[in-house]
Amino acid sequence: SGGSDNADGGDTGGEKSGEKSGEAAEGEPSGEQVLNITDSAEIPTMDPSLATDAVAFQWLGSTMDGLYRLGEDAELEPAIAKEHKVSEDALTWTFTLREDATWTNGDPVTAHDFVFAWQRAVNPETGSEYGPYMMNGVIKNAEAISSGEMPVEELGVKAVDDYTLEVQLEKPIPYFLSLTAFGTFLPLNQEFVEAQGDKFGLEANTILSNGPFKMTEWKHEEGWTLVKNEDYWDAEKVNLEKINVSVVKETSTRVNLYDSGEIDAAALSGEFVQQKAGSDELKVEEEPVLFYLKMNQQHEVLGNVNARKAIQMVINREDLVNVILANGSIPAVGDIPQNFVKHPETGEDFREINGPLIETNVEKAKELWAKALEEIGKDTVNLELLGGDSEVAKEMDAYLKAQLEQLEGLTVTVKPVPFKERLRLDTSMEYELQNAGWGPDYIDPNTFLNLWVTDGGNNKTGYSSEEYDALIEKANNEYATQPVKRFETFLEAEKMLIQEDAVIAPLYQRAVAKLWKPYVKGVITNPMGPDYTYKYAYIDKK
Amino acid sequence: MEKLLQVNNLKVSFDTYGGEVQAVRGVNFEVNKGETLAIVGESGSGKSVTTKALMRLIPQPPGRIKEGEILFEGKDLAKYSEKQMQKIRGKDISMIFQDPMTSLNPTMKIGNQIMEGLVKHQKMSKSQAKKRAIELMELVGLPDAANRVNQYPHQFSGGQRQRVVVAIALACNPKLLIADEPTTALDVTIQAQILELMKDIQKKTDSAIIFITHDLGVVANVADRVAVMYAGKIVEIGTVDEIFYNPKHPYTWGLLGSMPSLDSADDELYAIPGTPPDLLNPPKGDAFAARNEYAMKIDMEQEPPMFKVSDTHYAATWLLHENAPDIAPPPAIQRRMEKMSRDVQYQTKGDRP
Amino acid sequence: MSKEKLVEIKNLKQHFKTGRHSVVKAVDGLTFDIYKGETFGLVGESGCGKSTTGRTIIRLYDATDGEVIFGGENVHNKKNKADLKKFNREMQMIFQDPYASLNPRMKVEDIIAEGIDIHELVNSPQERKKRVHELLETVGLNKEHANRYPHEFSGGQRQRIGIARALAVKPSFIIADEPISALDVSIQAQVVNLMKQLQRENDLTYLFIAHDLSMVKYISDRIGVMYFGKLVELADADELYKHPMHPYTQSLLSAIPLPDPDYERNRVRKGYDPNQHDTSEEPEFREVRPNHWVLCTTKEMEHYKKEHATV
Amino acid sequence: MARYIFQRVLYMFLTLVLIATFSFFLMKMLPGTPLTMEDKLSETQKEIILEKYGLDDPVPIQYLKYMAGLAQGDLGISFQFDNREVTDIILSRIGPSMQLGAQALLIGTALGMLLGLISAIYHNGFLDYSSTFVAVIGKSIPSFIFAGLLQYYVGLKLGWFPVALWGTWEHTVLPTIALAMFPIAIAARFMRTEMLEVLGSDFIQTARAKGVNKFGVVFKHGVRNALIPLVTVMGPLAISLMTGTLVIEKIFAVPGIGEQFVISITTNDFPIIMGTTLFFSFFFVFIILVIDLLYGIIDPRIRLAEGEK
Amino acid sequence: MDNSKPSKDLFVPVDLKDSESERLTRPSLSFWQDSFNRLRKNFGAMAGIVVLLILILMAIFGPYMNKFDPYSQNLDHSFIPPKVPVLENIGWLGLDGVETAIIEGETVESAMTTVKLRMGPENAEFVETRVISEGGNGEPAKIEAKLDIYKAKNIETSYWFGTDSLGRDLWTRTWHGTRISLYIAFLAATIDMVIGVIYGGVSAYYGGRVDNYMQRVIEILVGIPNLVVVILMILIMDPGILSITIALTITGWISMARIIRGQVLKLKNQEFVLASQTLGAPDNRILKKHLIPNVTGLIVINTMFTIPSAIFFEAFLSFIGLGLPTPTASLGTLIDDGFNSLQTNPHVLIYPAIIISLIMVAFNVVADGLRDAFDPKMRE
Ligand SMILES: Nc1ncnc2c1ncn2[C@@H]1O[C@H](COP(=O)(O)OP(=O)(O)OP(=O)(O)O)[C@@H](O)[C@H]1O
Ligand SMILES: Nc1ncnc2c1ncn2[C@@H]1O[C@H](COP(=O)(O)OP(=O)(O)OP(=O)(O)O)[C@@H](O)[C@H]1O
Ligand SMILES: [Mg+2]
Ligand SMILES: [Mg+2]
Repeated sequence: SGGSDNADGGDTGGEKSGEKSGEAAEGEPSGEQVLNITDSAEIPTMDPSLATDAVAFQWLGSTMDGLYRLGEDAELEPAIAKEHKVSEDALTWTFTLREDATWTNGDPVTAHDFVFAWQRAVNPETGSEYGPYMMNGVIKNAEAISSGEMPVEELGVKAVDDYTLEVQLEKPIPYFLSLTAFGTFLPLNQEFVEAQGDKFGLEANTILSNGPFKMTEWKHEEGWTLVKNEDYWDAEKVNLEKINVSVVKETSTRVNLYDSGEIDAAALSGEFVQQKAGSDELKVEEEPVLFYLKMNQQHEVLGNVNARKAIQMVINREDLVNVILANGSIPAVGDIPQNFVKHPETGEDFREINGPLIETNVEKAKELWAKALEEIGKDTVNLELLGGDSEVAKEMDAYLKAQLEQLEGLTVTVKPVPFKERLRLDTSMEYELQNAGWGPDYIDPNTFLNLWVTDGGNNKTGYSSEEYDALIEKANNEYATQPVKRFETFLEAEKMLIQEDAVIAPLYQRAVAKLWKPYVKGVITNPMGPDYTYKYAYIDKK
Repeated sequence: MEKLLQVNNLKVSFDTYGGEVQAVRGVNFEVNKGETLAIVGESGSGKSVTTKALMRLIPQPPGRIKEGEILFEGKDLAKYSEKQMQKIRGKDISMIFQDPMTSLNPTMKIGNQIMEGLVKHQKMSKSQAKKRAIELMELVGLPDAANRVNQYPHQFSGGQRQRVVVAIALACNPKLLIADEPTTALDVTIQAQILELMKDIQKKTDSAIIFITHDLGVVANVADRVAVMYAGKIVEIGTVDEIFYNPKHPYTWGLLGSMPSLDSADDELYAIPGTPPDLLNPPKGDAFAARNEYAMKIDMEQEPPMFKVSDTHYAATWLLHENAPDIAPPPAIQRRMEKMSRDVQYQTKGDRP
Repeated sequence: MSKEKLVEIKNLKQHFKTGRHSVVKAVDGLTFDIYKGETFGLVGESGCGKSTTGRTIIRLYDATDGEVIFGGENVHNKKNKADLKKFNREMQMIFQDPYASLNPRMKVEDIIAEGIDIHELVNSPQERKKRVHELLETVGLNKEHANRYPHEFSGGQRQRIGIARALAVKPSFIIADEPISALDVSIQAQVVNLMKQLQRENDLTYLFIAHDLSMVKYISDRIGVMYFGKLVELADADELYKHPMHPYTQSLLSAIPLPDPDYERNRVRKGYDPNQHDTSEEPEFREVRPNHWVLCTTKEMEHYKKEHATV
Repeated sequence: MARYIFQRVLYMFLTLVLIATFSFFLMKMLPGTPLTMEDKLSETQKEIILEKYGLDDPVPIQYLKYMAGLAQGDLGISFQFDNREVTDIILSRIGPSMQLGAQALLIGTALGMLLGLISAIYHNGFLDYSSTFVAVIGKSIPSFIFAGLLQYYVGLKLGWFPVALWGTWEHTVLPTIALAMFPIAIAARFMRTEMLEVLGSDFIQTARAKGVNKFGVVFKHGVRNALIPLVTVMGPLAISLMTGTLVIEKIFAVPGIGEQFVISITTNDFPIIMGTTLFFSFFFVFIILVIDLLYGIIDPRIRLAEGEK
Repeated sequence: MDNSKPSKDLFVPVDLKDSESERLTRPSLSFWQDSFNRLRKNFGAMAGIVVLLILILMAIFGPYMNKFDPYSQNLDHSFIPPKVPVLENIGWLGLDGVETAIIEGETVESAMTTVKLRMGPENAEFVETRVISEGGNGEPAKIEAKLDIYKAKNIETSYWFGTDSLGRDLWTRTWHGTRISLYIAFLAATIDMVIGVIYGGVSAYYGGRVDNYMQRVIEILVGIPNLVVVILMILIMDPGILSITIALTITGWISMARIIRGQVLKLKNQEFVLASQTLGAPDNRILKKHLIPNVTGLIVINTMFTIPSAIFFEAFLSFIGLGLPTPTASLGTLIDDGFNSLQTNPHVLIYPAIIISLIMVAFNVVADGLRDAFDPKMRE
């Protein structure tokens, strides 16, 4: 999920399972095909253009099909698109759509639905935040349209006929296909959407589905019910008859519900992982979501690279993941999570190749810090750390404070702020230190590394390096069609970012520990977009 | 005369933080059918406690009846269970309290409050009881009774409320009516009305009344016999004329002497000095001794027994002992005694000069 | 008795606003004089405005209308502090409730010395103490009591403390608002005797408010009878008892029980019906017999005169 | 009477207007906008979004518009739930909170009164001490601790009632109990002191002198009079239950308004914060009014005193 | 009747001194002494006072009673159960530093593996196990496992209340938190008291129009649910002890003001105040000598009730995430921390919960006791 700054615990990011479809092969659907699960928050909206958070994308993903969808092992599998062709210059993508897909109101799903949806997403009047964010610089003219300088019709997307969709890109985008599986790129039935007006996507009856499930009941804040969409083009592969979702926010409540058999899955916090250790129902799934300390370089001390390096080095990440998180999260030692992208040829993991870019060394950290203070000419420093608001945030903040304060002369004040307020402080760079996170919007190193280019929308550290900018630029333009070179450039960029310039202090790569009833099978976990794919899930209650 | 109630050696105590308060310390008296016995005495002398004990309404704890018999028509109420007492209360003995403002339930209709006893004791139906309630209200002189049964206490004036209280007490034609300062909270004119009302009704129903007050004027008005209480004991008891015109106990002298009479001369009132004793540890000897200007050595050491003055008149003071020196009562009392002998001589009635 | 007027009350009115539109006319046009050295008794049923009259005279309330002239000066015009202070020393009050009238948190010494402190009548703490001890003795208490708190005293003793407090500033006029009605019978005489004795010794003037008519008669030189905020009759004490004219007064007198069984056996109570009055004209306060004033119409006056011509 | 009610209602509205004003300007003092990703949006987009939320006007105009909307029951639209009307959100969330609050209030006061009665009747006896103890405990232990214990032991270990979630009446049992501890304590305390006072009063003596038995004395004469002061605290109690549900709602996963309120606070959803504040206030002044009227029903003295005006 | 004839020489008059009859026998007691005497006889209240004193002393000295400080972390020692020397020998207290768990498994062996995983493989040699049930017949096997963490981790010192997730000593943190909570509560109560007394006093004493307007203001303030106001105030102020305190007092003073007003209204028509007025006492004297001393009892009682509710409110705010910023410890934040591990590590929650409950109970009974002690109806 893009920009998941808040993805701090197993919470806001929805729930993840360690269930791999590998196990799916073992069983057979048997018994009542009903899945009872929880989510951690109410769905803000089911309008794909307006959706911004993980909960919304999760349930959009379950009820709708885009051009492609994420399958096992994050492989893209055809959905509404049967196949696609890419032009020589990699700028024109032509999708051939299947003809048997329909909306739940009986209308066929056509290329026009995509044109309408994408135009709607960048249309400034829609007020979409993700539309322009995902499409600007990707789809031709998106930027100009979203700033109102060009009519929406100019968007580089066109229905050649009912079942042929042609997309013009701004520049070659190697990962474009993975974008088409993202929620913002889902199709919309124009007639239906316009008929609902303001109410579109707000109630179960103001939603139109074309995916494996459809929402039949939506009790706000309490929960919702999805049932199998019998008209789905791939309906025979869908086993679950019903998914009942309840909103539960307390972990202990969730665990109690799970233990009492009322729900089939429960995400755990560290304390419960400990309690459930040894249970074969406990699954740990690592996610490509990275957490790090963001340091504002406009701050006199944090502008000093030695100071930043000291901060990188002083934190003990092992303790952090083992004791505080204790849910299978792993220490982060770079900007790219492990098991996220692989070398296009050797298939070696990005993380593996670059290895740990930082180490924990308190002595050295202290030296660097002393040096930094000397350079700046200060004895004591007070830094403000924006606190998080998740379940473990308090402990995490307390821990970071204690760790950082090992540096002589440093005092850290924790300032707890609501999530939205933190976003604002981030945007306006009115922070000194903050514990931030990032999850991929698409499967490509660019989604992480692109953040730190000069004036990047989510940079907000004040980091600006011509060299670094040049590397990213090169990877995305010059090497756009040369995967290996591109990959190597990214490797180089990460080293520069973390090792040389110490822009951020990576903390950990998140994992989610979750209890799954043994009879639930075939749930797929995704690294981006919707957290889970329930399309192939089934209940095996032999 | 037929004896209705006889109280023998009644003792009541309260257990408090400070210790045992001996509120009533051995009281003996009797009440005959149809007569009115007034009990006078200053605040805290045990008047209310005595009468509450008769009804067995002493809050328990902290209070308890320590000793004594309460023979009502020959049966000892002191030994009755709470259940048995509930049958007596309101039916054979009923009670009127001092303050008409607080002795009615503010949230219950007047009619219901009168009916309650009727339904309970006379086994009347609701409608019968209501009819009777209206009659009773008319009996005590409340106009427009049929409408007013449905009103609440606050819609009545003080005097009217006290009439309602009387009506409640009279509902079941009790044999004994105990009135604990029933007019103290009222204006003189209204007080006079209520007193008249009570006398009237007594004439009609022939019930006995124990009337508690500290107003000697009221006593003179209502009583046939008078008992004077001091510090938890009856110190003098006799007919109303005996007490008013031939008092023997110095405390009674004090009481009478401290009231100016309308025709008395302008001289100083007779005041009892000091304050009543603390019943937590009552003094040795005569409890009144410390305030008694005629006190003798023996008063400090020994409690005086009841000395008989006449068949109906007794007083507990050593002054009546044969060895006691002759003592002249205060002038105000002497005047009263003179008047008595004058009256006896002339047997005159009617207007006095 | 000298006939020097100490207090003149002229058409005194005290109306309380109790709601937006409702007004209680607690005192509604009182006119009477109090002579130096006398005791003026004020009687009437509960709520007729006796206390209000007393409190208005001593300026606890600002009068709605009318004047109170004390020693030749209008009390209610006094504005400056010094004048007020002087006035406060001249006129004092004794209250009804011996429990509510003493501050439970102050020692007796400080209660009695309050006036002394306010008016700075002594120069040293020793002198203050001495004065307090004197006052305690005057009211029949002793100096050990000075260090005690009010709740340790009986009702009669408290009332005497209240009197000592009033005496501390050596007033010439004392308003006693039902000073004995909350006391036990045996104690009442103590207080009344004390008041009489003090009057003799200090040449005091009293306004004695009560509803116990026998006591009022005993202590008062002249008596005013109040009914619903108005004075209905005013006369010398003996005269009033011998010749009550206003039907309300007659009713009141006939209702007082006396500690005399003989008398009580023969007592006839008179009722009072406010509607029995002649309504042909506004009643006025008229002198029916010398120094005997009654609220009546001319017609009624004739009638009263006739009835009480003898004696 | 009508006049009195009219006056009270007038006050009620005045209060609400002041609260609305107060909270409106308070909200304006808080940092934050409805935009999640401000800098990723173009100017045009920002404008359009701000316009949607009516944030493009100067503050005084915004205020007037808000008040005008308020008069028509329109509380604006939520920041976090795009396009959803605050009024709808509040109305859809209010049900569970109301139900829990009302149940806890009713059960709590009923039980508390019973405890208080027992205390008063067996004054200074074992039962008195025990029920006083229960009351003190109920008042002293935070409801969220109760909630956690109830959920774990009664819900999970004993399995008597559902652990959490919302739906059937069984789901309301545990949260209601957790929530009812406080009213139980308050009602028991009030009932005890008032009942003791009433039992010591003269009219109870009168009743006993009539031969009324203990039961009749307590229930026919005592309770109603002892109830009057209890009614006074019912108002604040009701509202504290309504707002107090928020922790309980979180623990038992109840879709109530309290929960929503807290979320709105942590997400800077001003329209909902405002709306909920106003709603709570409205509810509060309304309850106070109802309580005052209830007074009259219980206590005839008050009924008439006002009727005569 | 008495038959023994009293001797003749007793019948001689005695001379009673007048003063004799006015003698007061009981020792002189001021209102406060008197109240205190009554309070002393109230067992509950005295127990409450003792508990409070102990808690306050502990809040002051508790954090210094061992070598830990409330903030220092030791992740190695995370979630160590409590252990108290001496008391560790009393089994049911659970203060022996031993972690006990009952583990189920299909067979005894599988349960044993679970035990190992649960207790941590590295601690295996320190785990004592006892088979409760062998299982079979559809019944799971049950094993009771005991791990002496102190031995396993070779911890020399004892953590009396155990440690939290960051290995901070809970004894120190709990007493430190008690200190902060009490501080907030006392501060809030004091501010409430000052504002409430002044507002209520002025409103009642000046009466009339002033009173009318001041009461309207209160009426409106009362219409605002205080939770809402407190939360709004917290939102606009930076979180911290002072802002929480201020937020608590924003509406907290109202009840005090109302009570004081009622009392002063009653008092100012009391005859002793009138008496003072007739003596010419100026306003400030009446306030100082008559009104204030007579409302102090009420102020004390009301303050005693304010304190626990302030503590409670702080806990509540912490619980909904609006409390003090990390890592400050207050009872509220400690309970909030502990709540998450209620089922896994109950010791984190139990001690602060017990202490907050003790404080609440103690203040409530003491306040009740004071009310009885000050109540004039209870006198004599
Ligand atoms: N419930 C009680 N607890 C303790 N002492 C009590 C109780 N009731 C009465 N007493 C004590 O018993 C004594 C007698 O009281 P009682 O009420 O009989 O006096 P009384 O003569 O009726 O006075 P009054 O004229 O004031 O009504 C008093 O000293 C009083 O303090
Ligand atoms: N401050 C006040 N505000 C409104 N009404 C008042 C006030 N003070 C007295 N009243 C009313 O004025 C009337 C006269 O009261 P006042 O106290 O003077 O009567 P009283 O003759 O002294 O009665 P009592 O014998 O009961 O003392 C009563 O109806 C009373 O309710
Ligand atoms: Mg009595
Ligand atoms: Mg009066």
